[in-house]
Amino acid sequence: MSGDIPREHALHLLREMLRIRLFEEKCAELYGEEKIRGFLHLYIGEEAVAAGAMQSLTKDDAIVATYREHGHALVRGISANAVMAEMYGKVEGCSRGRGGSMHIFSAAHRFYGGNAIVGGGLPLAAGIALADKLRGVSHVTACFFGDGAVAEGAFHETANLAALWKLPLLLLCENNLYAMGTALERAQSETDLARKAAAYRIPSTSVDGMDVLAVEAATRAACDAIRAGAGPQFVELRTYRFRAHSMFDPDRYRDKSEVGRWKERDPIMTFTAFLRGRGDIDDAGLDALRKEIESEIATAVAFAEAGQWEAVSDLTKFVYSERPLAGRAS
Amino acid sequence: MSGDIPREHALHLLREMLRIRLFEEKCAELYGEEKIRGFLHLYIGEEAVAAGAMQSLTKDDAIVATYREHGHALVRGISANAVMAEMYGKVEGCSRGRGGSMHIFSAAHRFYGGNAIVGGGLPLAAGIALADKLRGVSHVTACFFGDGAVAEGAFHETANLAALWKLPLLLLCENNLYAMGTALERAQSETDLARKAAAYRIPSTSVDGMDVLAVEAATRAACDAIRAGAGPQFVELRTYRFRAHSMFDPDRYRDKSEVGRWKERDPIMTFTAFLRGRGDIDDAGLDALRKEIESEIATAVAFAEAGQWEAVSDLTKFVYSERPLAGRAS
Amino acid sequence: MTAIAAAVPPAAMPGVVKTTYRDALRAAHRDALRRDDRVFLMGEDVGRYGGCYAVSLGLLEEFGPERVRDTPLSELAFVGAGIGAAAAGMRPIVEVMTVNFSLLALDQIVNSAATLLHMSGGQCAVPLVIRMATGAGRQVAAQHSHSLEVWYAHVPGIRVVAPATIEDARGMLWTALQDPDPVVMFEHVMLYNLEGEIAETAGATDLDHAAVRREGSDISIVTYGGCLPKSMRAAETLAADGISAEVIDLRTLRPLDDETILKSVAKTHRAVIVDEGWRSCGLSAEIAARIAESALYELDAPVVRVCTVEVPIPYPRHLEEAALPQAASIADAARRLVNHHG
Amino acid sequence: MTAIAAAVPPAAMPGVVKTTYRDALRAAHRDALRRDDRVFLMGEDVGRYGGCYAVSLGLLEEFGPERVRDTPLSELAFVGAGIGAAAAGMRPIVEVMTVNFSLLALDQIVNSAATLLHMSGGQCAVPLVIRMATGAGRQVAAQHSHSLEVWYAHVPGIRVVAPATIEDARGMLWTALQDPDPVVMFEHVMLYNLEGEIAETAGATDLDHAAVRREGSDISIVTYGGCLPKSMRAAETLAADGISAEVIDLRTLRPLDDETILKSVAKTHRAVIVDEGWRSCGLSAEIAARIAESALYELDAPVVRVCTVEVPIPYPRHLEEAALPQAASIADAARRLVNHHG
Ligand SMILES: Cc1ncc(C[n+]2csc(CCOP(=O)(O)OP(=O)(O)O)c2C)c(N)n1
Ligand SMILES: Cc1ncc(C[n+]2csc(CCOP(=O)(O)OP(=O)(O)O)c2C)c(N)n1
Ligand SMILES: [Mg+2]
Ligand SMILES: [Mg+2]
Repeated sequence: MSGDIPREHALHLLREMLRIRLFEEKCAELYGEEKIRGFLHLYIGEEAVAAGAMQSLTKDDAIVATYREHGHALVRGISANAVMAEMYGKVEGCSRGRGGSMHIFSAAHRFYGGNAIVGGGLPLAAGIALADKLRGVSHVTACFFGDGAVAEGAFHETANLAALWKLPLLLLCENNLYAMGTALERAQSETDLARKAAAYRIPSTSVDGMDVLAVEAATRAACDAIRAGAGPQFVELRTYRFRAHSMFDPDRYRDKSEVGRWKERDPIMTFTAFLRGRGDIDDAGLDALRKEIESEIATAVAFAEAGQWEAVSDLTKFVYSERPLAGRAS
Repeated sequence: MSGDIPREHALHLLREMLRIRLFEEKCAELYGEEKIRGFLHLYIGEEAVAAGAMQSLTKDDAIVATYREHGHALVRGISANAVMAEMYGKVEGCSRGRGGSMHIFSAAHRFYGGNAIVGGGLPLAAGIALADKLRGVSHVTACFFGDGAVAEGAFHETANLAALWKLPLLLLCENNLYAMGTALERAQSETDLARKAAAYRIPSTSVDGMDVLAVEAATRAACDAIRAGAGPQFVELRTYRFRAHSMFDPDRYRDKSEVGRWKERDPIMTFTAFLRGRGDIDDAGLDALRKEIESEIATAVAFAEAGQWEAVSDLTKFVYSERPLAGRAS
Repeated sequence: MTAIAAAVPPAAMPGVVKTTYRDALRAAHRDALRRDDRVFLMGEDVGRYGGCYAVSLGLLEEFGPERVRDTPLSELAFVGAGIGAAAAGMRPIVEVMTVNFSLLALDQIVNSAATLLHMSGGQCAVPLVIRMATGAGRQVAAQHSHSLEVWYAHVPGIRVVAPATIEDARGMLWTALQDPDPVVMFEHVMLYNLEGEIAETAGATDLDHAAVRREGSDISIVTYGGCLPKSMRAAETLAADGISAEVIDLRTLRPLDDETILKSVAKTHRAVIVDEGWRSCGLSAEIAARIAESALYELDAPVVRVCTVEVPIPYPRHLEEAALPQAASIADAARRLVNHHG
Repeated sequence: MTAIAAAVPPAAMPGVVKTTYRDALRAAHRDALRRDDRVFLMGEDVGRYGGCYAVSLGLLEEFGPERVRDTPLSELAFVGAGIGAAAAGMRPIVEVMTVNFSLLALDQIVNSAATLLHMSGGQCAVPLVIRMATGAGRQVAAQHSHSLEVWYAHVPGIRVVAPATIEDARGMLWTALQDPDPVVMFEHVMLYNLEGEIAETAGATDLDHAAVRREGSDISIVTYGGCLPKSMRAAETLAADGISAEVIDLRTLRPLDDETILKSVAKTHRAVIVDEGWRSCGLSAEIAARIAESALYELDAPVVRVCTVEVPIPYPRHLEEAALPQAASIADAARRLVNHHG
C-alpha cells in the first residue's frame, strides 16, 4: 500500500468500508428476523472495490450496479436511512420500497439501479454514457458487474458498442471468482478477464480488489483517461465474497480453507493495520469510528422500522408516468 | 498458390466454384422472372470459401450455414435439383419447399440449415458438436457465419462454451467486409476478427478467402486439430461479395471502384489462370466443364419447374412430429 | 397510463400531397429530428444503407452520424443503450429491423424498459420509441414473418402502437416521442408501399383512441396494422352482399380502447376479430375475452377470430397466403356470422 | 401434435411415500438419466451448486459432469446448444433458472426450436425439454417474478406443460422426454416445497389431458401451476358457503385440452379462470375466448378472469400479495359470479 495518502482521505476510505461491513452485517441479522426478505446478496469481503472505485466519480457521473449493490449505494452517498428503508420495503426507501435489496435507485445520485439480470446493466450503462456524450458533457458512467456477467452476450455487445463509439464508460468487473456456485475456471475458457477487453481494443488493467488504495488508483487512472476522451476503460477488480452468494445459498461449492485464506486478506483488516502502522488511527479512534457507524446504522434501522407501507391503492402507480413530458420544441 | 496439388483435385475445386457461380447467376435470372421469391442472398465472389472449406469434411461431419448458403449446399453434395426446387418452393425441394433460399436442409447430408437469424446458427452448431462429443464420435461440426455475426452476443457465448467444453467445432468466419450496408470498421472496434477468438483461447488463423487452395489448407489444418482433440478452431476467410447483400439491396454504401478492385481477384478467374498455367486445363476443357455445369443447372431448373406445389391441406404438417420417438430404454 | 394528446396541427391552408406510408414515416422522423435535439435514431443500417425498408433514406446525410446512428448487429445492446439513453434524458428512436430479431432484445425491453419506472418508485422514466417491422406477405419464411405484437401488448409499462394508415405513419411517431414511457411501434411490412394522399400539414395523431375506419351496422370487424386494408376490402365485398360492416382500427394495442370496441359491438351485436398473429393466445383472444366479459348480452352470436394458421410461415406463396388472414376469409367469416342464428 | 401416451407404470405393489414437489422432480431426473443415455441435464448451477432450487442436488455426484453439466451465464448459447444437441439425436434437459432469464434465449426457442421441423420439411426434429421456474411469491421483485407461460403457449411447434402436483412433478418429465418435439416445462417457485404422498411406483403422467382436481357443479375454476393450490383452497371456502366448485388443472398450456374445459362449463355454466400472468393478453384470455366461441350459449354469466394486476411485481409482501391472485380473491370472484343474474 502506498504511503503518501493523506490521513483524512485514508480515514474516509476506512470509514466507507466499515460502513458497508457493519450495514451488511446488520442486514444479515435483519434477514434472520425476517425484516428483510426476498434475495439478499452481501458484499462482505468486497468493500474495498466500491469504496475505492467510487472516489474518482463526481456527483455528475452516473452509476449502474448489480443486485449486490448496497455498498455502492452507501458510498455513493445515498443515506443509510433510505437504503435500509428500501431493504424493508417501506415507502421511505430510496425506491419507495418497490425494489428492495436488488433495486436501489436514486435519481438525485445518478444511481441507475440495482439490476438483477446478470449483465443487464451493461447496455443500460452504455446508453447513459451515450446520452452524456451526445449532450457534450464529460461525465463518466461507471458500470459494476461480476465475473459471471462477462460470459453473457450483453457484455460482449456492450464492450464492442462502447469501444466503437468511444463512450465514456468505465467497466468495473468485480471478479470474486464465483458466479453463484460456478467457479471462474468452469465458466470462462480465458480466466484472465482483462484480456477480454483487449478483443475490443479497450484498455484494461487488473488490480488487487482487496486493496482499497490500489482500487482507487486504478479506477482514477481509468476515469482520467475517459475524461480525456480515450473512450471506455476496463478495470478488473480481483476480490472475493466472504459470505454465500445469497441468503439462500448453502455455500457447498467451495472449500472452507479457500474462504479462510481470502479472509486473511480482509480489506478492512489489512487497511486498518496499515493505518495503525502509519499512526493514523489507534484503538480509541477505531472504537469511536465504529460507534459512529453503529449509530448511523441504528438510526437507519429505526428509520426503516418507523417507515410506512405503501398503500395498496398505490400498487399501480408508476406503471406509467403521471404526466406527459413536454416536447422540448413543439 | 501452391503448385503441388493433384490435377484431379484442382479441377474438382474449379468445378465446385463454377457450379456455385453459374447456379447463382441462374438464380438471379430466375429472381427477375419471379420464379424465386422472398430474400435471395448471392454468394458470388465468395465461392472459394465454401468450395475450399468443405474439402476436409467427411460425410459424418455436420454443417450449419447462413441464409447465404446455396454454395455450401451444392458443395456439400445436395443435388442442384433439390436446391433449385427449394428455391422455387416446390415439394421436391430439399426442405419440401417450406424454407426457400434461406433454409436449405438435408438430414442425409447433416446439413442443418440455412439460418436467417444472424448468429443464430452458432449455438445450434455448438449443440451438434456437443452431441457428437457426448456420443464419443470424432465428427466435426462446421459453422459458417459472417463478419456481422461476430458482433452478436451469440458469437461470444458460443465461442466461450465451445472453448470451455473443447467442442469439435470449426468456426468459419466469412469476412466479406460488410454486414448488409455496414462496413466492418463501422461495426467492430477490433477489425482483426481472428483476435476475437484469442479472447476465448481458441486457436485462430486468417486466410485469403479468394484463394481456394489457401482456404482448403487452412480449414484442413483446423479440422485436423479438432479431430486430434484440440477443441474448437477459428478460421477467418477474407472474402468479398460481388453482388448486393440481397436482391432488395440497391448497394449504395460502397464504391464501385472497391467492388472493381475485388473483382480483379475473382477466385474463379485467378484459379483458372493458375490451372491454365500448370497446363491442367485449356479452353476446350473449360468449355466442356462449363457446358457440363450448365447442363446440370438446366436440369435443375427443369426439375424445379416440373415440381409440385405442396397441397394447402398439408400446411400444418410438421408443425409437430407425426409419431412419438421411442425412448431408448423404457 | 398518461393520455397523450395529439399536438394541434398548425393552422395552415391544408394542401394535399401524394405520399406513401414509407415516406410519411420518413417525414415523421425528419420532423422529430428537427424539432427536438434530444431525438436521435439508431439501429442496424439506418444510416448508410438508409434503413432496411428505406424508411430513413437520406436522414444520415441531413442529420449526420451522431443523430442517425448505425449500430453493429447487437440487438440486445443497442436496444438496451436506447433505454439507458432515454433514462438519461434523451429521446431515442431505436429501429429493430423486424420483430423476429427483437426477441434478442426482449430481456432489455421487458426486464428494464418496462420495469424501471415502477421499481424505482417513479424515479426512472424511459421515454423511448422502439420501431420494428412486423408481419408476413413477402415470402421470407419462418424466421422473418412473425407477428408478435401480442407479446408486447401483454407487458405493463410499455405502450404498443401500430400505424395502419398513412396519416398514422406520419403522425404517431411524434405523439409517441411525447410519451414519457416506452412506446413500441409496429410497422407492417406490407404497408410500406401503401400510397395515398395526406394533408401537407398533417401532424401528430392521437394514440388513445381506436379509429372507426368505416361505419356499419351489421357486424364489427376489429383489426389493426397489416390486416386493416384486408378488412376494408372485406367490408366492401360484404357491402356488395348487403352486409354493412363497421371496421375498427385499434391503432394502440396496449392499452386497448375498450370503449370504441364495445360501442361498436353494442351497435352491431356481432364481431369478427382479425389479427395476423397466431390464434392461440393472440391479441384477438384478449379482444374476444373483453367482449365476452363486458358485452356478453349484446352478442347475437359468438365472437369469431380470423387469425394466422398456427404454423411457422412457409416460403411458397400459396402456403403463405393460406396461412394468413385474407380479405376473402374475413368476408367469409363475417358472412357466416351474420347468417348465424344462435 | 402427437398424442404422448403415459408409459404404463410397472405393476408392483404400490407402496406410498412422503415426498415434495422438488424431490419428485429430482427423482424424475434421476430416472430419466438412468433410463436413456441420450438424456443429459444442463444449465446454470445445475451441478456443483445442485440447482438454484436444489432440484438437481446430488445428480452431479451420481451421473458426472458430462451428463449434469454446469454452464456459464449465457442463456442464448446453452439453450441453443440444447436445441442443436437435440437435433443431433440427444435428449437434453435444459434448465433456465427462471422464465425471466429465458427472455435472453427466446430467439433460439422461437426462431429455431419451434421452426426447425416445419421449415426443414419434417427433417429436423428437436426432442428437447426446457425447464424453468416461474411465478412470484418470494418477494424477489420485478425482474424475478414474471409468469410468461402465455408467450410460450402462443408459439406453434412447442408444447408447454406446467406440473402443479407432486404426481405431475414426478411424471411429466419422462413423458416430455418421449415427445419428439420441444417441450417447455414451467415449475412454479411456490410449489417446490409442496409436500405430499406419492405411490412409490409413480411413473410418467399424461400430457394430453387437463385434470379435474375437484368435481363440482356450480362453477368451473380453470387454472394451472402455482394457482392450483390457491384455487383448491378457494373451492373449499366456497364449499363451506354451499357453492360446489369444479377445479380444472390445465397441466398442458399448449395445446389446450378444450374438451375438458368445455365439458365442465357445459355442466356448471359459469367459469372463473385463474392465471398468475398479467391479465391483458394472458393465457386466461385464450381460455375465455374459447369458451365464448364454443360454449357461448352454455354460459349463465360472463366468464371472469382472476389474474395478476398489471404491474411489475413489487418487493414488499403486502403489495406482492395484492398483485397476485389469492384464494380469497378467487373465491370472491366465484361467489360474485354465482350470484350474478344476467
Ligand atoms: C441473466 C441471468 N441469469 C441468471 C441469473 C441468476 N444469478 C443471479 S446472480 C448470479 C451469479 C452472477 O455472478 P457474478 O456476475 O460473478 O456476480 P456476483 O454474484 O459474483 O457478484 C446468477 C447466476 C440472473 N440473475 N440473471
Ligand atoms: C439477428 C438479426 N439481425 C439482423 C438481421 C438482418 N440481416 C440479415 S443479413 C445481415 C447482415 C449480416 O452480415 P454478415 O454476418 O457479415 O453476413 P453476410 O450477409 O455479409 O454474408 C443483416 C443485418 C438478421 N437476419 N438477424
Ligand atoms: Mg462473481
Ligand atoms: Mg459480411
